[in-house]
Amino acid sequence: MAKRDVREPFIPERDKGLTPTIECIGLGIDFGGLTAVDDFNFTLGRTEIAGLIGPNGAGKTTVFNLLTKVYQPSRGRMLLLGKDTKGMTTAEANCAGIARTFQNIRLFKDLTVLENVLIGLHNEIRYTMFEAVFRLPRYWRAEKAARERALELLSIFNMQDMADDIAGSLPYGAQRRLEIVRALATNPTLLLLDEPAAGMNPAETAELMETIRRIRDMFKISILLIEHDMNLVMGICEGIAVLNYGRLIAKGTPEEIKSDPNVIEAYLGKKGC
Amino acid sequence: MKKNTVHIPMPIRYLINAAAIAAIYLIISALSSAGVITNYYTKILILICINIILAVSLNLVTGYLGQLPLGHAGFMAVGAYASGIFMRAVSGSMPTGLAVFLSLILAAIVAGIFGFIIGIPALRLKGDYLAIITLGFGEIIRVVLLNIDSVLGFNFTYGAASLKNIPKTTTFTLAFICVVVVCFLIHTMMKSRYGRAILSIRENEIASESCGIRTTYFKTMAFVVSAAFAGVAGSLYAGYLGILNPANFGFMKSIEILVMVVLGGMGSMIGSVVSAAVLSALPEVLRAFADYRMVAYSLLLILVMIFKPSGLMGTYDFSFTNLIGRLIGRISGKRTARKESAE
Amino acid sequence: MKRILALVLVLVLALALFGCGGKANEPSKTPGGTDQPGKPAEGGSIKIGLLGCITGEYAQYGIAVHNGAKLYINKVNAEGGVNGKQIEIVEYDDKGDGTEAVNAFTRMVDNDGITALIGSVLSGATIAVVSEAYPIGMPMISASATAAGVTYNEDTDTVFSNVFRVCFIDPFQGEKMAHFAAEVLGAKTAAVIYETGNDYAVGLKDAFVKAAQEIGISVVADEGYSKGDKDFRSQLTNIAAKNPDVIFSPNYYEDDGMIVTQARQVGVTGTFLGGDGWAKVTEYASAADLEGSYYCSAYAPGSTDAVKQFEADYAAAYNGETPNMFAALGYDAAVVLVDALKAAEAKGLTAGTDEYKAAVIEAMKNTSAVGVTSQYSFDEFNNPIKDAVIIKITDGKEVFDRMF
Amino acid sequence: MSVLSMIVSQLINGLQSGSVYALIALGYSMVYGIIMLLNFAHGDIIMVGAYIVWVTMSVLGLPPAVGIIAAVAGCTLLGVIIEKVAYTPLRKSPRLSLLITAIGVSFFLQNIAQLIIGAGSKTMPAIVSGPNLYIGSVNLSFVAIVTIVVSLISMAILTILVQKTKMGKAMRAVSEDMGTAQLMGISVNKTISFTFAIGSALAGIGAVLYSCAYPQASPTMGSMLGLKAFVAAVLGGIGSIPGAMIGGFAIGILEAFVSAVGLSVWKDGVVFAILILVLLIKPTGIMGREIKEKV
Repeated sequence: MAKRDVREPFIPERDKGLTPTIECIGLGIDFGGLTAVDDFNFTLGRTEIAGLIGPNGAGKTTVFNLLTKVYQPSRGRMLLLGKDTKGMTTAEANCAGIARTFQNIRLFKDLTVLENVLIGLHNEIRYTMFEAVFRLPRYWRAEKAARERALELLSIFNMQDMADDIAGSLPYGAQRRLEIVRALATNPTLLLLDEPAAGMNPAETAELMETIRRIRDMFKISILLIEHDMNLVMGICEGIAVLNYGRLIAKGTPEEIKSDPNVIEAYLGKKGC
Repeated sequence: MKKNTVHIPMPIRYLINAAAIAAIYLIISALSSAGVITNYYTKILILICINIILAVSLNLVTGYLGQLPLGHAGFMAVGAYASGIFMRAVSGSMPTGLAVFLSLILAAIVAGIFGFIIGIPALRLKGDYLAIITLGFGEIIRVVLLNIDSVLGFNFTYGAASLKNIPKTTTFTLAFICVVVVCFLIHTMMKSRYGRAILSIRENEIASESCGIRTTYFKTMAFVVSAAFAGVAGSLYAGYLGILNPANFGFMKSIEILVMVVLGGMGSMIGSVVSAAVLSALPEVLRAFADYRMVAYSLLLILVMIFKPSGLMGTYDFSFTNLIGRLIGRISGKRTARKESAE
Repeated sequence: MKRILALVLVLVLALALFGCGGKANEPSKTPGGTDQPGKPAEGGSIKIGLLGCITGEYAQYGIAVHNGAKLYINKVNAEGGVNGKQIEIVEYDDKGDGTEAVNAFTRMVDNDGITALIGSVLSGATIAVVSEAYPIGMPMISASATAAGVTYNEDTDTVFSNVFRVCFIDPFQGEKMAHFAAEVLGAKTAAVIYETGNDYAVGLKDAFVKAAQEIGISVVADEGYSKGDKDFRSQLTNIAAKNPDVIFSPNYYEDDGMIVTQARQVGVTGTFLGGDGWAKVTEYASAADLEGSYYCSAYAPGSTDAVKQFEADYAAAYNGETPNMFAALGYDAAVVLVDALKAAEAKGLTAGTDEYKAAVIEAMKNTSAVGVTSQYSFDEFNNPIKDAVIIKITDGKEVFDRMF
Repeated sequence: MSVLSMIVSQLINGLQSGSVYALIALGYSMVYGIIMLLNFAHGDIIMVGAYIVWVTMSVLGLPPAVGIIAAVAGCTLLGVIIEKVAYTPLRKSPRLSLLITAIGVSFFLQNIAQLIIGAGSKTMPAIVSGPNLYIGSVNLSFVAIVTIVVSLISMAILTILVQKTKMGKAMRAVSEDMGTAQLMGISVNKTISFTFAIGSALAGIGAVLYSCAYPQASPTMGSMLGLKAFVAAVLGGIGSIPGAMIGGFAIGILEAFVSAVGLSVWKDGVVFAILILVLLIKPTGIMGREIKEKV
């Protein structure tokens, strides 16, 4: 198969000149001889909302797992704010600024909503083990501040009243929103959302779009999302990357993607077949 | 219910809890000096305290961290031997109080070091493998204690002949203080970012990792703390019995501790405390039950898992002050209700 | 709220059980006991404790010891007791565990008010009890605790003056068998195979090796194994390669049976020697494999009239069972103790008092009581001075060979 | 005896105990492969099998053939009953619950046996007997030959069963993906029960062979045996049939040589050390495949 050309990286006008949040150069991974993602070249602007789309099994979630260091790439490099991320663990990647949600929700189900967010704030809370077990003043101050911060974050989605509910008992949509809040609590520079609108009705989806935009504006971060709902993708994404068979086949503005023959072929099959 | 709860501010909570603990202690010591609690019952109470520490410390790893180590008795053994050898060496040359204090610290440190050495490889594995590997380590500890003397060429643990003549320094007061301290430390740790990190690993390790929590670090930490407290229990045990034999710290002992934790409810400290107390007192009370004890334990394990996997208490943690707050809330609630109806 | 209710319920239940447990589960007492613990009985009875592992892994030893002891005490009671007083037995199980033994002993002292103790059965549990009994001067006699540390604290070089035993100590048997091998069998080379985690086996083996070297037997193979092992072929193959005259296997009979069977399979031809743990070994290996083996014991079934009488009494009391060495030693422990009680009674002391206990200890120290296996007197370590019985296995039977 | 014949003798000692380990390891491996459960009670099934041999032959005085059939049938039945009573209700529960239940079952079997039959070990008459063979100065015991041959035949039959029959295909399908297998019309319950039955039947054969070599039954005999067999299964690669065989023989031979060089006391320690090393260096064992959690 001949190597495809990928167009010049697309970045919104306002982000040009700034170090991109993410720069992937020839990223690829094999699972026991099977190539899941190959030659993945991708750039994400500092305040860009971008979409990662593609047919089922195209390797979208694998890309997320590569970005969050759940998998270590077999080849290629990934730069986060210009720095190589080689050898980082998932936790280190998070500390460096990558936060994510999961396709199959992974909340801390038996804990309360507030505790879920407090765990997200883990690295923001500063006191030593000694101060914690003997309950010294710094413990009380930090815990109080963290609690306030958590409630503030929850209020983005209007969830502050649910703070003491058990996370597993929330309705599906609320669980997805909580996952986003928890990810935001880790103070990221890049937020990865894996099918945030899955299972939501059109009204909820519209609200979610609004919130995603608001989050970007509030926190000045870049957001990359995997989504099958084309209305959402076309509605909020400034740049869209299309993945097929583990390879990037297009990246551009929604308009460009809509008219890209490769994309149409990937989604609808070859014409004339 | 929630509405009726009166929130009691923190300093008062501490005072109430401290008063409650002091009251329990004073009642027991008063009964014992009045001769109602005989020497025999005091011995049982010490044993209960030791088992509570073991159960609460295992609960840290099993209940809170969600792993299943099967070598807890091994850490107890390490602590017991460290403390026993130390006490034998310093007896007479150091004030007893200081020696006992140092022996407890030493037992915790040595057991903690073993927990670290074992935790590093064991915690890279999950579930069944972790269970098996800790079981293996527990057995290795026992075999080493048994045979180390022949390797060293001098008497260190006295192997099968038992480490004898350890000063009997464990009193009820000491054991009770240790229980209170261990429970307090575990409680406060669990209510901090460290505790939340441990819980998040139990709930979902991958999500925990993605929240920036270094899971390996926190797993090892929980494991080390758990081992150290088991070492404290071992130290108390050494000072209680005065003689140590590696056979006392076999697989069976580990399972006994596990039964206490499972029955009480994995993840509930009060559950561990209550079931450790009940299960330690029961065989003494029902001596006729002795034959059936292990059969009953094993059946309990199976039945609890099938019918009530959360154990007696689930993950519920009892708060004395919340209870008081609720009671006050109820009473005042009733009053206002009465007032309203009067009006 | 439900949970709190459950919690309270459990606590109440536990306390209730704990509280009434003392009454609901009183130990078996022979004639009607007194209800006031700690106080000596008025004229009626003398309370003694009987402690041992009657359940658990080593139950067969404990049950035999207890049966033997009870046989004699019941006999004494039937004949009118000591000084007209019945002996009341307070019997507890320690499962062979030191913790349980200490708890049971403390309960005997505090709640039941015993005057003397027969027990415990295993060395480890007995040593744990000694550490409680020595400070309060409780007379104690064990039927089967063979470890040297039971009566002697090697750290402080003191003898526990209140503790006696009627069995051999471990080193004694090892020495005896080494001398037997040299003097009777004319052995020049020997091998040993023993359970390393067992203080009994290690004690016998150490003494055997030491004595063997002193008298000129060369020990050509020294093989250990762990508790629970069933496969000894590798060690025995090593022994077979050295072809020793005798093989000393100082373990418990189950392992010894397996060792002898496998030894013959891998081609070991020497004579097997063992300690008193060998009793009943004939049930665990074939007659052909065991033929010509020797072991030492404290008890020779059917050897004297006294033994025959004991066997008949025992069979009558316990459904026709044949007593073993442990039953005989249990009986003897009771004999020595009751003899000492008689001496204390003769002084007109009150059972349960410290003077009474001291008198019992004094009487045991100078005893000359005649038990079923031997007449007793104690050396400076409170160990019995008596000869060993050598048992030879012929045609699958354990036969009295000689006193040695 | 020369060094060479000594080594050969020890090798045969190792092969003999190794073949019993291998048979038991197969049971662990199959059950683990299908429901990801470390069946702690597997070792204790062997204990029950040994007691069945003891009851039929020593107590009832029946011929060895009856003892063998009764032991294999009894173990098979017991395995299926354990699965139905203790494990089936927990199939949807967390792994930790299942594991604790398995420990409970193991302890229940041990303690109930101790309660009914007593803690002391029971001896049984020889099941097979024959003359020792000599090859040069190497002594081959009849029992050793029988043990090795019977276990090899059992493993060959098992391989055919899993590779060639419909039920074997179903087993492999269920272990691959339980949900999909169910959608394909495979009865998952039946297949799991069948796996337990086969595994337990192998344990029954193992029990008979064990009783031939070591004619004693005791309540706790199964626990160490089971653990070592599990180590063998992990060493060979859990879920793999040839792996379990290789692992079993490897552990047996290793133990024989550790004992032969005078380290018999550390034998168990060495076995567990091997386990730890394998798990850390190559957690999939010699023949196993990697299974990754889907994120």
